[in-house]
Amino acid sequence: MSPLAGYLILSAFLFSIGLAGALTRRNAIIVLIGIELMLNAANLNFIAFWRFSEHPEALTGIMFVIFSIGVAAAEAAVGLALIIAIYRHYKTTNVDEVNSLKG
Amino acid sequence: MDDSLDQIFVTLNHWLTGYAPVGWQPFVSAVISIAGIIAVFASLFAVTTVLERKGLGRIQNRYGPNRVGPFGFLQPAADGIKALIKEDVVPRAADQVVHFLAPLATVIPAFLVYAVLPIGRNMVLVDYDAGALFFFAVGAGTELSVFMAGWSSRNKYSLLGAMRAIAQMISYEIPLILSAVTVFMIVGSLSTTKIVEAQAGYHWFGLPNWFVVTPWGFAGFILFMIAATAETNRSPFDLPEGESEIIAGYYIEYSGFKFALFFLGEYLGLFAISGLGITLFLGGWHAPFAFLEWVPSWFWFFAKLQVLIAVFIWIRGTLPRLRMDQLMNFAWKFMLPMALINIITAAVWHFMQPGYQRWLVGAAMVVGPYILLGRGLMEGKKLEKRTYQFAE
Amino acid sequence: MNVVFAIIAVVTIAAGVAAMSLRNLVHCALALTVAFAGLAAAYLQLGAQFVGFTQILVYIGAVAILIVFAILLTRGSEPAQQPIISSGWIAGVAVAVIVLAVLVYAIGKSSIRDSKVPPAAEVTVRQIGDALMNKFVLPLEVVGLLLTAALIGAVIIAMKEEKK
Amino acid sequence: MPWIVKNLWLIPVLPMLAAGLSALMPRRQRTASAALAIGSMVISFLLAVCAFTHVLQGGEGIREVFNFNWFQLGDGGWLQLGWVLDSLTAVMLVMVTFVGTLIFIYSTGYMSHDENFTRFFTFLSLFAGAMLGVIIANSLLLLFICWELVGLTSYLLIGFWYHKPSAAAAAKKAFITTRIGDVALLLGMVWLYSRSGTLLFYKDGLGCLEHDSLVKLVAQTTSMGIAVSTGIGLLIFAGAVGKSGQVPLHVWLPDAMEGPTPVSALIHAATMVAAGVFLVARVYPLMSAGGGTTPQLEVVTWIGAITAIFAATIAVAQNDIKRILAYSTVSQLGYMMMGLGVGGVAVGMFHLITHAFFKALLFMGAGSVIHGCHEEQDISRMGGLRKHMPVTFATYAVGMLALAGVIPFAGFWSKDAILHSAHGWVSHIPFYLGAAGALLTAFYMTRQVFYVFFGDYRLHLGKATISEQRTVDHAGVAAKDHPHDELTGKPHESPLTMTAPFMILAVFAFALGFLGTPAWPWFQKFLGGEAEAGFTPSIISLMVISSVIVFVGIGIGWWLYGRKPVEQSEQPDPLQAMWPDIFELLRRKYFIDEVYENTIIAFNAWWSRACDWMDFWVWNGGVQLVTYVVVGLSWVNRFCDEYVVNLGFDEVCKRLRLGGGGLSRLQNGRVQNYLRVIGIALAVLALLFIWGCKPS
Repeated sequence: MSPLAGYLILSAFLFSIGLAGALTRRNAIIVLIGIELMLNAANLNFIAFWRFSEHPEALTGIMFVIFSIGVAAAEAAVGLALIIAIYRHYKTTNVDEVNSLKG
Repeated sequence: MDDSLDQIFVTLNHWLTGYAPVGWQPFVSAVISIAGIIAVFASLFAVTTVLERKGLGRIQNRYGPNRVGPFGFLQPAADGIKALIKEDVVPRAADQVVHFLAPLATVIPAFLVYAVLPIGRNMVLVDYDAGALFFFAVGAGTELSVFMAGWSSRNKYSLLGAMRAIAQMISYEIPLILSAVTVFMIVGSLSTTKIVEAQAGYHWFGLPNWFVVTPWGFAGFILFMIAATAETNRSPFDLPEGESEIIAGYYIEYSGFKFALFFLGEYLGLFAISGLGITLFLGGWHAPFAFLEWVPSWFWFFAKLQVLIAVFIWIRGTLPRLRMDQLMNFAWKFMLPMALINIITAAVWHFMQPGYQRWLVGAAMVVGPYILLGRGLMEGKKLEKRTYQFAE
Repeated sequence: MNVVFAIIAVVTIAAGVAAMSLRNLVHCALALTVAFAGLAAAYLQLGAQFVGFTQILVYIGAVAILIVFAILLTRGSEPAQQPIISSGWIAGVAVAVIVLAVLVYAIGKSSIRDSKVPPAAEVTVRQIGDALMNKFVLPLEVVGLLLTAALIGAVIIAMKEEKK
Repeated sequence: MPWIVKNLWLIPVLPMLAAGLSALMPRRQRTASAALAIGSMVISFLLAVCAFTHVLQGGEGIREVFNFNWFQLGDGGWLQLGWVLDSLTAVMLVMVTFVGTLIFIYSTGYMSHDENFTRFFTFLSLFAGAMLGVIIANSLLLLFICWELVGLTSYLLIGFWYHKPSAAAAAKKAFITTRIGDVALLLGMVWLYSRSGTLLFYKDGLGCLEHDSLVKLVAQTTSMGIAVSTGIGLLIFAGAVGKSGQVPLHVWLPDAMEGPTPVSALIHAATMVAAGVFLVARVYPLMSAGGGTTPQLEVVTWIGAITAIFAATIAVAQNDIKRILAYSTVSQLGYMMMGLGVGGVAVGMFHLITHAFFKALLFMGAGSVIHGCHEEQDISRMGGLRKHMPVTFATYAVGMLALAGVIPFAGFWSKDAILHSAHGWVSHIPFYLGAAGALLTAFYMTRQVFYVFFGDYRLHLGKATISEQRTVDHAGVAAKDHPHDELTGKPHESPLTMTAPFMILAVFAFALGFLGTPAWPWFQKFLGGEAEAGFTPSIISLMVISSVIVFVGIGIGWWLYGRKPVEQSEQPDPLQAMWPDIFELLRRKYFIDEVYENTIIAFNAWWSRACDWMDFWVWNGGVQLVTYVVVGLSWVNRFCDEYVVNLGFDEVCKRLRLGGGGLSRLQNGRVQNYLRVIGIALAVLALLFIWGCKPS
C-alpha cells in the first residue's frame, strides 16, 4: 500500500472517530472537539494529496490547509462562545437537553 | 582568520561521530549535540540561580547564599540534592496522571526550542526554514503545561495562578510575535541562521550591523524583551506565582523533584527566549566590534546571554509587581499598537533609500506613537509620590 | 509506509479515541492536543514544515486553550453525574462505522493504492509568502475579515448582557 | 514639473491628516490636537506661499496641471483626477490658509472651555482641508467630492452644540438647502461629462474648460434653443447658489449662526460660501463661453444684484449681532456674483479676497463681543463696549469701515471695481441695486456699531432674552468662564489669543485694497490679465458717487442711532418707531421662511392629506365593496362546504395531520440526529460517487 493510501486511511480513521464522538457524546464541547478532529482529518488529506501530487510546487494543498486552519480557529472561537452563551441560558451543555427546535 | 577555536565544538562533534558506524552517524551527531546543549544550559541554569540569589541579595542589601562552598557557589548542588531526596507529595484529590505529566510538559518544550537557536557559527542543531515559527510554536506548548499543573492539583490558588498565567501568556504572545515579525520582514526569512547572517558586518562608526541599532529594531527589541519578561512570568509580570497573593501560583502542590523540574523549565524558557532575542535583534553570535572578531562566536552568544540575564535579575530586583488590570491594559493598549505601528515603521524603513532621512522618519514613527500611546495609557492617572501608612 | 509513520498513526488515532471517549472533559482536551501534535508531526513527515508549525501554534497554542477555558467556564471540569453517552449512541456509532467503511472502501478501490512517490518538493516559507501575497491575496484578505468578524462576534456572544 | 506643483496635494491633505490624527486622540489631549491642527495649517500656508511665488515667477496666465489616473472605466478609458496651479488657485490658497490659520488660533481662545475641544479641531481641520481640496481640484469630480466634504463638515460644525435643538435644526437646514443646489451641480456635472467626455478642467487642450470642448458645447443646443453651455453653466451656478447662499437658497446662511463663532467666521469668510463664488470663477470660461454677456452670466448678475439689495435690507432690521453680519455676508456674496457676472473673474475674486479678510475680522470681533458679554448676542442689550474692550472696538471699527466701503479701506476698492464694471454693463439696473445696497450696508453697519460700542452698557438692566437660555445651554463656556452671576458681570476684553488674530486681520482689511486700485490694478492683471489702468474720469466720478453714498449711509446711521444713544434695551428701534410694519417685515426677513413654510411644505402636507382622503374614500370604499361581495359568496361556499365537501375532506385532513405528526417526530431538535442523517447521506453519496464513475 502506497504512503498516500496510508495517510488517507489515517485521516479516514480520524474522521470517523471525530464523527463518532460528535454523534455519541452529550457534552457540546466534546461535540465541537469531534468536529475539530474531522476538520483536521480533512486537512491531512489536503497535505497528503499535495505531497504526492504531480506538481507540489503549485502549493494549492498547503494554501487550502492554511486557510482552513484560519477558518477553523474562527469556528472554534465562535462555537465555544455559543456554547458558553447556551450554558448561561440553559445552565447546561448537554446537547440532548437543548432541543428547543423540536418540531 | 584561524577559526579552530571558533569551530572547536563542531570539529569535536565530527571527530566523535567519526567513530560511529556510517549508517548511524547523523543520529550519533544529533545525540552528541543534544547532550551538549542539555549539559551546557542545565549548568547555566545552576549558575544562574545562585547568581540571581546573590544579585537580588545585593540589590536588597543582604547577603545572598554564602554558606555552601566558596561564596556559596555550590548552593545549586545542595538544592539539587535536596530536591532529589525530598518526598514527592501529591495531594489525594489531585489528578494523578496530569499532575505527573505537567512538569515534563514544561521541561520538554523548553529544551526543544534550543534546537533552532544558533549558539555559534555552524552551531545550530536543526536549521529549519521556519525555525523562528518552530520556536514560537513549541513555546506555545508551555501554556498548556501550566494549565495542566494548575488544574490537576485541585487547589484554588493553583487554578487561579494557572488562569492568570494563561491569560497573561496569550496576551503577551501577540506583541512578542508581532515585534519579531519586523525582523522576518526585513530579512525575508524565518530561518534563524539566515537572520543571524543578515546581521553580519559593520556600518559607520564601526557600529555592528545589528537590527537593534535601527529605529524599528530598537523599538522591536524593547517590546520583545518586555513581552519575553511576561512570557516567562518573571517580575514585574510574576502575577501567576505572586507569592504574596496566591501562594505560589500553579505549583503550590509541587514538591521535590517535580518542583525542581518546573524551576528548571522556567529558567530554560528564560534562556531560550533571551537567546531568540539575541538572534533576532542583537546579531546572534556576531562580535560587537570588528576588532573583536577573533573571539570565538559561541563566546559572544553566551556573553550576550549573560548580559540579558543580568538585566532580568536587575529588573526583578527593582520593579514592583503589576496589577492584573494594569497588565492587561499595558498589553492591549500599549504593546499591541506599538508592535503594529512598528511593523509599518519597518516597512517604511525597508522601502526608503539608505540615508539619514529614513533614520529621521523611522525615529519619528517610533517616538510619536510612543508619546501618544503613553499619554493615552497615563490618561486620568496622576502620578505622585506614594505615601506609606505604616512604613517610613 | 515506514516506522515513523506507523508511530505517528498509532499515537494520533489513540489520542483521538481517547479525546472522544474519556470521561473527564479536561482529559479529553489534553488528549485532543496530543492528536493535534500527532497531526503536526504527520505534516512535518510530509514535508509541510510551515503548516506543521502553524498547526502547533494555532491548535495547541490557541484552540486547545480556548477549549480548556470553555470547559472551565461551563463547569465541565467536574465529573459528570449523568451518563456521558447520549441516548441513541448505538445509531451514532453505527453511522460512524458505516462512514469509515465507505471511506476505506473508496480508498481501496481508487487507483491511488499503487501510486508512486514523486520526489519531495522543497517548499520554503518565502514561496508560501509570495503565493499568499500574489496569487492568494484575495482569500487572505477574506480570511482576515472573517477572523475579525469572528473575534467581534465571539466577544459579543460570550459577553455577559449587563443587567438593567 | 516643479516640486510645488507635483506636491500641491499636500496642502489639503495635511489638515485632513491632522483631522484624522486628532480624531484618534483621547479627549484630554487639548493642546496636542490644537497644536496639530494649527501646525498643519501653518505648513499648508507656507506651501501655499511657495505655490504663490511660483505662480508669480511664472508670469501671466501661467497654469500648471498634474493629472493622474484614478480608476479604469468599463470602456477601457481611465477616469482622471488632478490638481491645477494657476493664479486663481494660488490666490485662494494663500487667502484660505492664512485666514484659516488665524481663525484656528482664535478658536483656541474662543473654545478654550468647551469640553469637546479636540472634536472641534478635528472638524475644523477637516473643513479647511476639504475647502483647500475644492480650490486645487482640476477635475469637476474631485471638486465635487471636496465640495460635499465641505457640506458635511459644515453640517457637523454648525450642529456642533447639537444639544441645542436650534443648532441641530440649523445644521439640518444648512445641509438640506445646500443639497438642493448640489443636486443641480451633480446634474450639470453628468451633463458636462456626457457632452465633453471629460471632467478635467485643463488637460493641455483636452480639458472641458479649454477651447475645443467649449466650442463644441456652445455649438450644440438643447430643446428651446438654449446652448448646452448655458444649461450646464446654469446648473453649476445653481450649485453655487446653494453653497454661497444666494436668493432663493440663502435661508440656511443666517441660521448657520448657531454654530460656534469661529465656525461662522470660517464659513462666512474663508471657506464655505467662498466655495460657491470660487466655483463660478473656476468655470468662468464655461460661463462666458461664446463671448459677450452670455445668458448664464446675465442670470448670475441678476441673482447677485437681487441678493445684494435683498439681504442688505433684511440686515437693517436685525438685532442679533451675528445675524446682521450673516445677512451682510449674503449681500456681499451677491456683490461677488454680480462682479463675476459683469466684470469677470478678477473683479469678483478681488471682492472675495478683501471681503474674506474684513468679514473674518468682523466675525472674530463679534465673537469677542459675545464672549465678553457672556454669550449675549442681542445688540439692543449691549452698548458702551468701546470703553470695556478697546482693542475689539478699534479693530471692529476698521472692519466696519472696510465693509461699508469707506475710502481708502479695502472694501471700497473692490466694491468700487464691481460698481464700475456694473455701470458699464448692458443693463444699468444692477448698478443701481448695487449702489442702494452700498448705502444700506453703510447704514446697518453704522447702526450695529453704535448699538454695540456706544452709549452705555445695558445688559444688566432689562429682562432676559433668548440669550440667557443659550448661556445655560452651553454653560461649557460661560459657567466656567464667569463663576459669578452672568447678568451683572461687567464685559471684559478677550485674551490675546483672540485679539491678536484680528489685529493682524485689521491691517489687511485696511491695506489689502491697494493691490487693486485703479491706479495700480496689480491684482486684476494677476488674475485676469487685462485691466484698464489709471483714473479715467468715469472712475473718478464713480468713486465720488460711491463715497458720497457711503457717507450718506453712515450719516443716516449716526443721525438715528449715534446722536442720542439708546438707553433702554426695551425701547423700540427708531426705524421701528417710524415705519413699524416695514421694519417688522424686514425683521422677519420678508417672511421667506414662512413663505417656504406655507408654500412648499404646506403643499406637501396638503398633498399627503389628499392622498390620505383618496385612500380612505375611494380605494378603501372599493375594497369594502369587494369584501361584501366576497362575504356573500363565502356564505354560499360555507353552505356547500358544511354538507358537501367537509365530510369528504375531514378524513383526508385527519390522515394528513397524523402523518405530519409522525414526520414531525423526526424534527426532535437534537443536533446529533441531524448529524447522524448527514453522516448517512455522506456515506450514500460517497458510494454513489464510487459506483458512478468507475475508473475504466
